Amino acid sequence: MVILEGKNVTKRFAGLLAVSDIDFYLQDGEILGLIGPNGAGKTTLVNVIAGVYRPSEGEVFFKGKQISGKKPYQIGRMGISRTFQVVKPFPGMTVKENAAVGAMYGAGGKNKSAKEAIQRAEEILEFVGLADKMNKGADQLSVASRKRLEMAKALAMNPKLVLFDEVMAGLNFGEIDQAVELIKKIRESGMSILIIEHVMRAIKNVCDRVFVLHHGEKIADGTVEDVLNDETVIKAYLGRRYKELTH
Amino acid sequence: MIIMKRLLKNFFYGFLTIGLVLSFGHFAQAASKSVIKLGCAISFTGGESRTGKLYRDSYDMAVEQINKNGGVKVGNQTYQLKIVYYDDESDPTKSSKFVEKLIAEDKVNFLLGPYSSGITIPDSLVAQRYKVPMIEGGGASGKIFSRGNKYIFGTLPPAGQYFKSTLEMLKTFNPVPKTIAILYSDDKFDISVAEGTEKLAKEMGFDVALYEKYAERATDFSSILTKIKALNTDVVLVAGHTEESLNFTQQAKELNVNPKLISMTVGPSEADFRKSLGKDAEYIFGVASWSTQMNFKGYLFKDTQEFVKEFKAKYNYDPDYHNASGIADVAVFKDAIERAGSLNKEKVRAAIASTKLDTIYGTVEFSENGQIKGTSVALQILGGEIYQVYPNGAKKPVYPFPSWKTRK
Amino acid sequence: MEKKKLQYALIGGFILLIVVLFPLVSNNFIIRFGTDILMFAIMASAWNIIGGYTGYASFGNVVFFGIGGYITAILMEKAGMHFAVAYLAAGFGAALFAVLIGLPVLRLHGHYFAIATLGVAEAMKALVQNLEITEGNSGIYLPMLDLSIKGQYYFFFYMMLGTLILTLLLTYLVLNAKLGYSLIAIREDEDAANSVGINTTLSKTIAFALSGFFTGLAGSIYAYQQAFLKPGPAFSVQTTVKMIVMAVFGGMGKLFGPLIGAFSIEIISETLSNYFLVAHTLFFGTVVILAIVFTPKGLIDMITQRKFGISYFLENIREHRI
Amino acid sequence: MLLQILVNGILMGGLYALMAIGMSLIWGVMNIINIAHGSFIMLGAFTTYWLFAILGMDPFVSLAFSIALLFALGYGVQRYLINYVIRASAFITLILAFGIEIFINNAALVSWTADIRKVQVAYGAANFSLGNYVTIPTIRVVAFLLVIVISIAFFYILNRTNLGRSIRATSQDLDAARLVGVDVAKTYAITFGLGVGAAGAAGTLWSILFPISPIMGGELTLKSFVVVIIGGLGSMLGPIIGGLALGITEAFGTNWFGSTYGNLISFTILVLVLIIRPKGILGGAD
Repeated sequence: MVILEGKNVTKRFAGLLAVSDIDFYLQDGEILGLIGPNGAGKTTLVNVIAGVYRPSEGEVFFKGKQISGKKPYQIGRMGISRTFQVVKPFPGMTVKENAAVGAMYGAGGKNKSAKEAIQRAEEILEFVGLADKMNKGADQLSVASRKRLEMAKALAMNPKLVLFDEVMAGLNFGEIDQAVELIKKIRESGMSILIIEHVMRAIKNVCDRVFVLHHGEKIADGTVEDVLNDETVIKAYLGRRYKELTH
Repeated sequence: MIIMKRLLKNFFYGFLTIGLVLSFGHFAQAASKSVIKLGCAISFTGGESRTGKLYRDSYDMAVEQINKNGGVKVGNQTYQLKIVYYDDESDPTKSSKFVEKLIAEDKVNFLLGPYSSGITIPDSLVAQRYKVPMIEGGGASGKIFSRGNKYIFGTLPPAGQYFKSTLEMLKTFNPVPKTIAILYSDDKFDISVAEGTEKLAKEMGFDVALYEKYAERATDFSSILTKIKALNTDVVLVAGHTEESLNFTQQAKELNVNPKLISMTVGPSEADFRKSLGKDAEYIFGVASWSTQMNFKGYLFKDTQEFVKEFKAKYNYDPDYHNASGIADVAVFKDAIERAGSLNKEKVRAAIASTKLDTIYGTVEFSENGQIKGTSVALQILGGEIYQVYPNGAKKPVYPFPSWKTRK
Repeated sequence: MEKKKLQYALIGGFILLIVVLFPLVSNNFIIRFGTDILMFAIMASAWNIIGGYTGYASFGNVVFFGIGGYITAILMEKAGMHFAVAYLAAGFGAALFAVLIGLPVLRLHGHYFAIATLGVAEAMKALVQNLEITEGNSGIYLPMLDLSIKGQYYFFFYMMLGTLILTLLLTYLVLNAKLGYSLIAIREDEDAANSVGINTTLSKTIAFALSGFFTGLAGSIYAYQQAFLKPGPAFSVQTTVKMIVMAVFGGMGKLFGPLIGAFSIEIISETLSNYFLVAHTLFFGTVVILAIVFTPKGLIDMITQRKFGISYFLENIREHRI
Repeated sequence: MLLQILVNGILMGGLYALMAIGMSLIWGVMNIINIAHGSFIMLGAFTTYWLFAILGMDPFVSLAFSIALLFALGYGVQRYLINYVIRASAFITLILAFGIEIFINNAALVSWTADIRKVQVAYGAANFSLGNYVTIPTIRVVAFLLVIVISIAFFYILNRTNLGRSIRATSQDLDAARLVGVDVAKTYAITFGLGVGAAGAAGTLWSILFPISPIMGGELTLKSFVVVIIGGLGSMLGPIIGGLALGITEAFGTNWFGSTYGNLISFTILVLVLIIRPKGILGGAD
C-alpha cells in the first residue's frame, strides 16, 4: 500500500525553482532514502510534505488523503512527524518534557492526558537510549544526544511516517552505527521512514529504495544498488567522493 | 574587570549614601503641637509638574504669611499651619492613593487640591468618601462640580464663562470682527471653555467659522493653521495649555497666518510664555480669572500689588492666576476655620460654603455646587509685559494685530 | 518529595493567611496600598502568561486594563447594571478583544509583536478619547460603592485578592495541563512546536485571551474603586511598562515571579517617594538599572538558587556581557 | 490649501525622520529598542538651549556640540552599561533602556525643573512663500536638508569605511566578527553613540521649532517607533520613507478628521503596516 504520494510537486521561491515537478511515493513500511547535493531541494521537499510550505503546484497525499495546504500541526496530528536538520529542541524544558510535548500533541494525543503523555515519553526515551538523561535540560545534551532527542520527539508523536532530515550529520562512526540500528528498530515497530542523508554508509545499510534530487529535479529512483551505480547520479552527486568513501 | 570593580565600589558608596539620607529623614520628622495640617498630593514630577509648582509656591507662601502673622485662631488657641505634600507623579491613581494616605496616616485636617481637572476628580471623590473638605485652585472643569460632591470647593471660575469678557471686548472694536475660530485642547477644562464660548459667541451674533478640537499636548498645528488661513477668520480663540499656546503662536508666524486677534486661555499670562516667545508674543491676548494689574484689597496680603511685589521678590517670577488662585485657597481655609471656631470638618465645610472673603484674588464666594462665582478679564501682551485691557484696562487693547511681516 | 510539598503548602498557606487577615489590623491607607500591590500583581501575573510563558512580549497589555475599566464604567453608569455583571463583562470583554486583536497580531514575532501591541493600545486610547459613549477625553464617572468607609476598603482589597488568587490558580492549572506545555514549547521554538502537532495559533490566542481576561478584571475593580476614569491614565504605556518591569524584576516565566516583583517594586517606590519628594523617580530609575544589570533573571532566581552577594552578580554579568 | 497641507506634512516628516534615524540604526545593528531615545533627544535640545542661554551660541553652531556630547554619552552608556547585559534576552536591554529613560528624565527634572523653555532665535519662525498659496517655514526646510545630510553621512560611514564594515559584520554575526578581529564591544559603543548623536541633532532642531521640557521625551520615542516600523529596518532610506509617510498621513488625516484623530490614525497605520508588511514599506514581503 502506498502511504505517501506526491504528484507534480513544485515549489518556487520568488521565481526560483527549489523543487520542480516531482512525483514520488512511499510504500507502507518502507525506508526511502532521499539524497542529493546541498541545495538540491531535499529539505524543501520535506518542508512541503510537513506542511511548512504549500506547494506552488502539485499535490501530496497521505494514506490517500490530500494533505498539501494543511498546516504543519494538522499534518503532524495525522501521523507524519519530522526532525529538523538543525535540531530544534525546546531548550528550556527537560528531555522528558520535550518528548512529552510530542506525545501530547501528535497522532492520538487528543486522548492523552499530560500524565499519560509523560509516561509515553519515558517509554520512547528508553527506546532511543536517552533514559539516563531524562531529567536533564535539553540544552545540556551532546550533539549525538540532541539528534536522538530530535528523533524521540518525532517518535513520541506516534506517527505512521517519519521524515528524518540528516539525523546522522556530525556523528562519528560508532554513533552512526547506533543510529542505523535505531532506525531499523523503528521500522520494525511498524513505521515508514523517509530519510535524508549524506552518510552513504547509512543509506546503503537501511534504505529499501533511494530517490535522488539534483537542482530540484528527480534524476533517479530505484533500489540502492541501481541508483548508486547510475551514471547520472555519480556524475551529479556522488562523484569521486563516493568512491573515496566506499573504498 | 577593573571597571567592574570600580563600578561596584561606586554603587556601594551610592547605596551607603542613600541609606544615610534615609535614616536622617526619620529624625527630621519631628511633630509639634498646635498645628493644623493641610494635606496636598500634587505633581512634583511628570507632565503636570510645571504648573504643580506654581500651586506649591503659592500654598507655601500663603502658609508662611499666615504663620508669620500669628497663625490661625480657633477660639482661644492659635494654630500654626503646616502642609504635608506628596508627589502624585501626575498620575490620578497615585494622587488618590496619597490623598488616602494623607487622611488615614498623616491625619491631616483639611485638603488642598492638586493641579488639573483629571487628577482633581478622583481626589475629590476620596475627600467626599471621608467627608474632608478640599479646596482646590487647579481644576475648573464643570465635571468636578457636577456630582453634588459637598466637600469640594474650587477657586477657578466656570470654564464656560472664560472668554465672555473677550467677546464683550470684541463688540467695542471698530469695525466689529465677524468670524471667529475656536480651537481647544481635548481636555475636560478646555472642552468646557470651548462649549461655553461657542454658545456665548452665537448668542452675541458672531459667526463661528471654525470650531475644532486638537489633541492634548499637540505640537504640530500646521494643519489647523492652514485651515484658519484658508478661512481667513478675524479672531482666533484658543483654549489649551502653555506648550500648545507656544507652538501655536510660533507656527502661526512660521506659516504667516495673520488673524486680526489671537487670544489664549493659558499661556499669555505666564512669565514662561513671554520669555520663550520674546517679541513674537507681542499683541497676543489672554484671558484669566485674575491678572497682576488688578487691585483687590487682600486678606493675607495688603492688596494685590503688594502680593505681586512680595511674590516676585521671593520666587523671581511673575505670579499668574494659578498662583493667585492658590493663595486664595489657603486664605479661605484660614477664614473658614476661624469663623467655624473649630476644627470640626463638618463645621468648617459649612463655613467654607458660606465664604464671602476679599482676597488679592478678588472676592471669593462659592456657588451652590462649590465653584467660585466670578468671571475673567481680557489681557494683552504689550511691550513684553502683560496688561489687563478689558474691562477697565490699564492699557487700551491694540487691534487689529500688525501682521507678522510688518513687525520689526 | 512529599515532605517538601507539604512544607511549601504550609508556608504558602501561612502567607495567604497573613494577607487575608492583614486588612483587619491596618489603617485604610495601608489597605489601599495593599490593594494597589495586588492589582499590579494581577496585571504582572497576567502579563506573565503571554510574555513570560509564551514568549510574546506584549507592550500593549494595558489595553485590557483600560477596556475592562471602560466596560465597567459604561455598564454601571450608562446602563445602570450591578458591579457583579460589569465585573464579569469586563473580563470577558477584554478576553474577546484579545482574541480579535490576537489573531492578526500574534502572527508577528519579537519586537514587531511588541510594537504592534503598543500600537493597538495607543490607537485604542485615541479611539476612547474620541468616542461619545466614553465621554471622550474628559473622562467618565462611575457610581460610588455604597458601603461604610472601612467596608469599601475591605471590598476592594478582597476583590483584588480574590482575583489574584484566581489568576494564580488558573495559571497553575494551565501550566500543568497540556496547554501549558504548548505555551512553553512555543516560547522555546515556535516552528518545532508547530511540527510536533501544536496548533500554535490556538494556544497563543488562548494565552493572550487569558492574559486579557485577568487584566480586564483588574481594570474593572480599579475603575469601581477610583469611581472615575480618563483615557490617558487608563491606557497609559507606563502601566504596561510597569507590568513588564515587575514581571522581569521578580522573574518572568515563574508562577510567583511577577507577584514578588509587584510587591518589591511597589514597596521600593513607595519608600523612596516617602523620603524624596522629587528625586524618588530618579532613584527608582537607578534601582531598575541596577536590578537589570545584576539580577537579569529576577529575584525569584536569587531566592530559589539561594545565591546572594557579589559573586552571583558578577556571574550574571559575565554571562551576558561582551 | 491641499498643497500647503502636503508641504506641511513633508516638512514635519523630515523632522520625524531625523528623530527616528538614530533609533533605526541602534535597533537594526544591535537589536536594542532604545526606549530612552526620546530622552536623548531631550538632552540634545537642552544642550542647545543652555549653550544659547548662557553663551548666546547659535543653535546651528551648537548642533556640533550637541551631536558630539550625545555621541560621547551614548558611547559611555553602551560601553559601561548596556554591554554588560547585551547577551541576555532582548527584553532585558529593553527594560534597561527603560531604566535609563526614567533616570535621564528625572535627573533633568531635578536639575532643570519642569519649566518650559524655548530657544528664542530671530529666525525661529522665518518663512518664505511660493506663489500666493504656500508658505514654507525655513527652519523646517533646514531640518529636512539636515536629515538628508545625516542620512548620507550614515550611509557613507556604514558602507564606505572600515568602521562601517565592522558595524555591519557585528550586526550580522557577533561571534564571527569577533573572530576576524573586530573589537565588538567598541563597535557596539560607537554604533550606540552614532544613534544617540543623531538624536542630539534632532533635539537641537526640535528646540528651535518647539518649546522643550524634561518630560518631552516619551512622546518623541513613540513617534520614532512608528517611523522606524513604517519605514522598516536595515536601510538608511527607511526612516526617511517612514517619516514622510507619517508626516503626510498625519497632515491630511488631521485636516480631514480633526487633530484629536492624529494618534488614532498614526497608530492604526502602524498596526496595519505591521500586520500586512512586517518588515516595513521598503522591506521584503517576508
